[in-house]
Amino acid sequence: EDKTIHMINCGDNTGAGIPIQDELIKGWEADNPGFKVEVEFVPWGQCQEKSTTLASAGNPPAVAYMGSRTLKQLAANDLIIPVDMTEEEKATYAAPILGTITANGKQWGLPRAFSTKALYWNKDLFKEAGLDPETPPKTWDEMYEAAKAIKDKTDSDGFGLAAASFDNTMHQFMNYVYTNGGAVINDEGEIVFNSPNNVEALAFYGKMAEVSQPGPVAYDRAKLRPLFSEGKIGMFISGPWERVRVKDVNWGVAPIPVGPSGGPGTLLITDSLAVFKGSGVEEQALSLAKLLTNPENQMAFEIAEGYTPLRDMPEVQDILKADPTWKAFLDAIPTGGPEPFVTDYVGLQDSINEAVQGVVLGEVEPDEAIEIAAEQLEEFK
Amino acid sequence: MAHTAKQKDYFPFLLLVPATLVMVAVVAYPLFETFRLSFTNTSMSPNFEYVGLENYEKIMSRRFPEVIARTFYWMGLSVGLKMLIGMLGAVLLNAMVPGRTLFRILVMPPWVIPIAIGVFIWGWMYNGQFGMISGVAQRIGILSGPFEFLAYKNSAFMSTIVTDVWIGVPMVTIYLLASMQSISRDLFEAAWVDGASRFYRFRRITLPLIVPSIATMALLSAIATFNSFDIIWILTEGGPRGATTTMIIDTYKTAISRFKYGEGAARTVMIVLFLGSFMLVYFMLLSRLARRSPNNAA
Amino acid sequence: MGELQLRDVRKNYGQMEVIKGVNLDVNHGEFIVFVGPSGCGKSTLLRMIAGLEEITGGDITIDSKVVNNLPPVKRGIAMVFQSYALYPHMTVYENIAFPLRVERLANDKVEEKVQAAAGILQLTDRLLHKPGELSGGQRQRVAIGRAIVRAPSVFLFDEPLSNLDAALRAEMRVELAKLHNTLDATMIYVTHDQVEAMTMADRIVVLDLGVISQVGTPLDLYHKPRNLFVAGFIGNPKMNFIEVTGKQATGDGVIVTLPSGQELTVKVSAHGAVAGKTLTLGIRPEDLTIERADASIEVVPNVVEHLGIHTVTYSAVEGAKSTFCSLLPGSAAARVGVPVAMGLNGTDCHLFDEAGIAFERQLSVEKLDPAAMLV
Amino acid sequence: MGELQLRDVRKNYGQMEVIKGVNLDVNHGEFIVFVGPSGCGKSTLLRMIAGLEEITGGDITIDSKVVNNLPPVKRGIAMVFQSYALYPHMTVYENIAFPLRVERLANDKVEEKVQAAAGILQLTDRLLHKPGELSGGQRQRVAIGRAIVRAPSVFLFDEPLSNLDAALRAEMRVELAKLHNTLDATMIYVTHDQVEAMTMADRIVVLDLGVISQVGTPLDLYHKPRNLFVAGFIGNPKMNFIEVTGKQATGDGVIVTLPSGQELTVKVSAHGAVAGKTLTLGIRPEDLTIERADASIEVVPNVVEHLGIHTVTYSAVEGAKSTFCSLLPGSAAARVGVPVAMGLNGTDCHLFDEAGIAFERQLSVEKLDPAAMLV
Amino acid sequence: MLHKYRWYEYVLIYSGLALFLTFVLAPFVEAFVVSLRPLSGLFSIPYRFITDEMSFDAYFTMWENVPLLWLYMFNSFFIATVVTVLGLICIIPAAYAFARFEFPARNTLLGLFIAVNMFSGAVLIIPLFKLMQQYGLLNTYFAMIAPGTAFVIPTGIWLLRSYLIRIPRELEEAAWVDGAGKLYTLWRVIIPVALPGIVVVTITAFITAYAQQFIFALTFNSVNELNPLPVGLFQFFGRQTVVWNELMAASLVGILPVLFVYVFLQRYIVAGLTAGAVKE
Ligand SMILES: Nc1ncnc2c1ncn2[C@@H]1O[C@H](COP(=O)(O)OP(=O)(O)OP(=O)(O)O)[C@@H](O)[C@H]1O
Ligand SMILES: Nc1ncnc2c1ncn2[C@@H]1O[C@H](COP(=O)(O)OP(=O)(O)OP(=O)(O)O)[C@@H](O)[C@H]1O
Ligand SMILES: [Mg+2]
Ligand SMILES: [Mg+2]
Repeated sequence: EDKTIHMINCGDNTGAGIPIQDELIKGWEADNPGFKVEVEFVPWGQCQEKSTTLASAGNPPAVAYMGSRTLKQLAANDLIIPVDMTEEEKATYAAPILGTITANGKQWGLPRAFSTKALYWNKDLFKEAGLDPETPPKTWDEMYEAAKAIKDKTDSDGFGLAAASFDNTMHQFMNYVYTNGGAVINDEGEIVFNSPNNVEALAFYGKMAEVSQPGPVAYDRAKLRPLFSEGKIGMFISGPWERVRVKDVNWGVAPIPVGPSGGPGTLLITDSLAVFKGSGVEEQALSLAKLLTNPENQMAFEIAEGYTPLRDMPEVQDILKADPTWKAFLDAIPTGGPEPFVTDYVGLQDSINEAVQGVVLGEVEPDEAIEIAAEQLEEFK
Repeated sequence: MAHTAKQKDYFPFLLLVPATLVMVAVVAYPLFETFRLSFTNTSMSPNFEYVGLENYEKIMSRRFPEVIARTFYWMGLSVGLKMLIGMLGAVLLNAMVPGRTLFRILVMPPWVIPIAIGVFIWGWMYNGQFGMISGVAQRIGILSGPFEFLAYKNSAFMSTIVTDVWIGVPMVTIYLLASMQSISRDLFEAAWVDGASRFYRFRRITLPLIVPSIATMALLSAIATFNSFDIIWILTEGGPRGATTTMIIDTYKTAISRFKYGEGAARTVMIVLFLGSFMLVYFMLLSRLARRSPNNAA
Repeated sequence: MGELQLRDVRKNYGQMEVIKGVNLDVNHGEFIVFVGPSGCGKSTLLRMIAGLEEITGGDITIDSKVVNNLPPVKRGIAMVFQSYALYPHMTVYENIAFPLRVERLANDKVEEKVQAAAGILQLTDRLLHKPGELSGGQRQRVAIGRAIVRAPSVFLFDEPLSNLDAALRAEMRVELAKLHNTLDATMIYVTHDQVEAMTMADRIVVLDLGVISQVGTPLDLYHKPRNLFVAGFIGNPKMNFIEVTGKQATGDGVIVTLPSGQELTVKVSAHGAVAGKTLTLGIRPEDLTIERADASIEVVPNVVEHLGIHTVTYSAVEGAKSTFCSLLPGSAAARVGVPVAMGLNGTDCHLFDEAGIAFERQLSVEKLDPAAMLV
Repeated sequence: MGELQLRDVRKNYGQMEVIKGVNLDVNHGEFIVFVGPSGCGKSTLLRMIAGLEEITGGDITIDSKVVNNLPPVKRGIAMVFQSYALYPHMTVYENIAFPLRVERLANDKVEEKVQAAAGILQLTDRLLHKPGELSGGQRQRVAIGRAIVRAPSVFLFDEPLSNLDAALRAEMRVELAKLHNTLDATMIYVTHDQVEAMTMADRIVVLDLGVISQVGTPLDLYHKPRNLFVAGFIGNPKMNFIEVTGKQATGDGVIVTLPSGQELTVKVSAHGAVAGKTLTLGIRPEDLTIERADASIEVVPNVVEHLGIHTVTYSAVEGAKSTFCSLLPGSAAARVGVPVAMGLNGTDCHLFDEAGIAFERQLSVEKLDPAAMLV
Repeated sequence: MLHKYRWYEYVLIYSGLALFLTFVLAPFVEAFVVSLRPLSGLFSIPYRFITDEMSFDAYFTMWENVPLLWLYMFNSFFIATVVTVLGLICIIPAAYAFARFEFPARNTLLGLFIAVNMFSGAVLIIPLFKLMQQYGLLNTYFAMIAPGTAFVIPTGIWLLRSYLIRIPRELEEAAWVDGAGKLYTLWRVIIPVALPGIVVVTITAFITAYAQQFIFALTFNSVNELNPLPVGLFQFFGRQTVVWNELMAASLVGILPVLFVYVFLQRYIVAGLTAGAVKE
């Protein structure tokens, strides 16, 4: 009887990268007789919770696709094993990317997917509002002015702002934190959220609400795209995937505008394959995960899926040549900051979302909101 | 009952065996486990320690009282609306007008549709830009621009309630309708002979006679509403800023989203206590009511 | 006040005609009873008068006003339902007060009228109870109370006693009769119990399949039923029917041949040829006698009931349409299986033609109005 | 076969004693009727015999076997319930066959027995119908059929006719009596209708508040009620009771003074001093006459019922304990408000002492067993 | 006559009904309209009922996009059916016991059963999960069926009990006198007589089981082939873009069978609830 390696994949099996992955798995099985890989696809909404629940009930999957932000929490609870990268392997990743999987000096996952953010703008609306359609805003103030112009002069709103109670709100806000020289947690693991930079960022976030679509609190990323596609908002910040989905609009994409107290930045998110402890096939799972994510295989997978390339390899130039809109995203990689690495990610997210919503709804002052959130975050570091 | 043979006394218990087995396995035992968990710091990892009342202290120090108050407010409003709309619906469906059979069938879909699916649809409808409600309201001039129902504390609070009401109303309607139909027609004829108007008949006969049914239904839907999870979770995840965080949502967030099983269990225990005392109070009120008016409805 | 006319009143339920043209005049203060077998349309007719059912054809006139299209409350009627239709959640007081509340009468007036009605019905000490706490007879009185307070000109009752047990029924019958005397109102009363009809009615209306079979005073119907249906329906135990052959109509009566071959002169006036015709002879069980009489029928009882007050026998008899019943006064000497000769007199007999129509009986006036003797 | 003894049988519900020590011997083939007012314990006693209620004290013996702790099926009894308790989802055939199915009797045996029972009860052409499609009387017969197939030695009936209307009730009464003759089984029958009791019983057991008030043949109870309770309960209309004063006991009877001052010799044997005592005179409405008699009471009827067969008057009379009722044969000359002198004869009257116990009446034997005259 | 309405009463009733039914049915209309639009036309602004290019395409493409849709529907039906059957096996005897027998702690027990209604699946999911796992029941139909059953039992008992109370006791006594055992009586007499009540309980249990199988399936099952409809439909969300039109189409198709069941049996529901309603 073959031993089963239970692998949880988020999403569905229709992606163009899946056949590639299947091939690799088949190959791996051939090399490792006595083991059989069983891939389960779980919809995004429950995917990570499911793996975690299985693990905490003592029945972990062998390897699962997890947001890298959860790795520290999983590690702290002794649910996953470190992936023990060699220096050589580490060197293939850009530093910010490596940062997303490193805690207590160890790496806890193998990056599988990755994104940076950039600003999309609607050239037609810019024109209609009397702005130069080819010049995207470079700073927050410019962005605000452009949005205001669109809001005032066209039927549309200037900006797409997300503030719903979903993870995307915090993600959006982190872009402002990172372009204003802020941080949530420092390298020593201390909460440094309560800083003037962050207060400034949050205040600006709230200010953007004035020129954004009505009711930002009802919006997450997924709902903004239709608005942008319909020409109802002039700009929004999102990842590279929008490039292929935004339709019927004359758009451009540029780096995220920079805040008054900082420089270029972006939130850098990775998802990783994590190897769970206690499945009985940890070793094989790790070997499989490494196989899937080695530079060559990973690149093939990314090209098929249309993901942002993790590693700077020759193919990247081809990609960029074929589609220059990648530029803003790829350029942002070195400036990227990770998702805050904490032991209670959802707690963190709730606290920050609440601060953002409070300011967007005009219920609390930014400094107060930041202070409260910072206090709550102490519990999660 | 008076079946003489004494040795048969165990029989009723025998009858209860299957149901009890299921309940013990699926409810009682897990509930007991929950109780045990509530004194531990169980989290993601399978290892845990007993921490005494720490979890309960944590609950109290947080915003829990606010959540409790909100829960009951949410529940009260939702149940109230369900009863009101259900009653209205029942009255209308009780009218002997052509097409009533069809109408009676048409009330049911929200009940038979899987809750999650219904909520997805509502989520779509609440969208300010392309949802039906804001769209129609703009069309007929109630709203001047798109309105995001889930974006503001009050409107999100009300929106979750409306969806909950939508899901709960068919059952209430049909139940009250059934209860109205069980009132003897004679009573209405007698009142009519005495010159009572339709409204008067409703107020003086129908209403008092279905009070017991209303009470029963109110309790049932209060419990269902209290436990209403999917609706809020799918629509708002308890936001904005906690405006729709009820005890269940709070518990789920703690236990399932944040993997703090111990704390979540403590919250569950609190829920059980609250619901338990709520039901107790309710039943006491009800039996007092019943004692005041022995109702020997035909 | 309290006059009622039905003119060719009809009622269809869909295709089915359940009331087939009824004509009736009711005078003020009369106590009219509708009787008939189940399903004959009694309730329907009453409900049409009340205004609870629509009229398919004809006219209903109350106090010279056609009320066909008036709602019940405008007809000046009050109705007591078979189920009483008391409001279970209201006290007796509120039940009785209900029609007054509907009218928005001032509280003190209500109090006054309710107390008056409760007084008449001896419910004064029950006013604060709920109907569920009352006995059947008390409930019935509450229902009547609710009718009384409106001071209607016509009371309608639909089998108001059928839910009561025999003893209480007898008692309530008497009370209703008294009430009728007290109130001086017209009453229309539906029942399928012919004893109730006989004891309470000024006039009985016998309904059969939606048509009036006969209208008359109780003794009219008892002594001069117009047809076999009425003859069989009125009277308990039922009249015995025997097939006989007509022989000859004389001035004295009609001579018939009994199955046994005996001849009997029945004191009726024939309304057609009788000779050789198959007629039906009717004789009430209580008119049979064990003394010598004009003719006799030999019976062998298969059941004998000694009730003390009288003795009832049941036998199978040649030519009889069903079990042949006799009712003898006191404790008569009858035993199962022992033959008895039952005597019958020509004056007591009824005779019906082949269509079931009665020949007119020759009767003394006292039989029909015994009280006349007292004058 | 079919003998039954009750020995000091008792039943408590919690604190409440509802059967207070009943002793009764029933012989094979007897038709025993339990009567009594509502709540007196008739059903309870019957259900104790059936084995549906536990016995608190005493012994029940059926065919010389103490059955106190046997389940119903082992007692050799069968029961017919007031509501018939037919299984609505089964055909008549299956309803009747039910006890046999329980016994797992072979199909052909079942067929045979069911057909036999159906034959007796004339249900053969109804076997494939459901109870819902039957008339009241037919349902009743099905219920009996279900009892018959088990060939019990004792049949128990709990008010089996109370759901039927008057006409059907009379008919079924006769049929039950015939059945009793056919089956040769012991029957115990509960009713609160004294007419049923009188007509069907070999012996009647009158129950009052959980004790036996009197046991005897119907005419025994009618003519010689042992106490006021039985006197009032047996007979319809009820016996009239009038307060009289005892004057003197003679060999001929007891002389009493009526409220009007008239004296009357009641033909009873006194069992104690009577002079000056307040006694109760009982006279049945049917024993009153408008002819000359030993004494008379003047009444002013306030209700007169002409039933054809007889005339009933109700009046308020001095000294009478409730409405004074008279029943005159045929169409008597009585009218509301017109005084009549009602004659009463000493031989017809009953007399009760202060405790309500009857003085023994002096009666001819024919009164108690009219059939004896035939021998 | 009692129910003869004047014209303005008709207007009032029908407009009330229109309003009421609008509230009840609007989401379905919306879902239908959405299902007819091409994905690109979904987010049309301003809001319009009728848009260009409406078609039933989504009803065909959804089978390709979620190829197991049939299976999900079957699973939903299957799970709901088994839940109902198991539920009835528990409900009928228990309701009978509560309706007919006196035994110690009867009311307390009944109260406890009813009280179970209070605990939604959400609060018990962790310990349940551990339990299932312990007995190797995860990823089986049973894992979804067992909790489903538990949550239809209380309401079922409550409904059926009030129906059984109204069945005349003499029916059982007659069977008892004829020598029938209690189980025989239950099986041959009570159940057939209570059939209308049982039908109601069956329908309500089925619908409940059908409508509320989301959370258990989500947590206790990870075998796609066993998933019930709501979880299956969730896969429309799993995509990069939510395929709203197909989701709505699939939702509508998915509820059709239950709706049919309901339409044909609704008069039993109303009648059955009446039986249970008054005496409570
Ligand atoms: N709403 C109705 N629709 C159709 N037919 C009806 C309706 N109401 C009564 N009927 C029919 O009309 C006929 C007369 O019914 P009605 O109730 O008047 O009889 P009834 O004489 O009062 O009988 P009972 O003594 O049983 O009360 C019956 O055949 C009955 O079936
Ligand atoms: N299960 C019980 N618990 C307590 N008391 C009871 C019970 N059953 C009967 N009783 C009481 O026992 C007494 C006798 O009841 P039973 O039913 O035998 O009367 P009954 O003579 O048959 O009356 P009816 O003619 O009304 O049927 C009544 O007072 C009744 O209230
Ligand atoms: Mg009628
Ligand atoms: Mg009884």
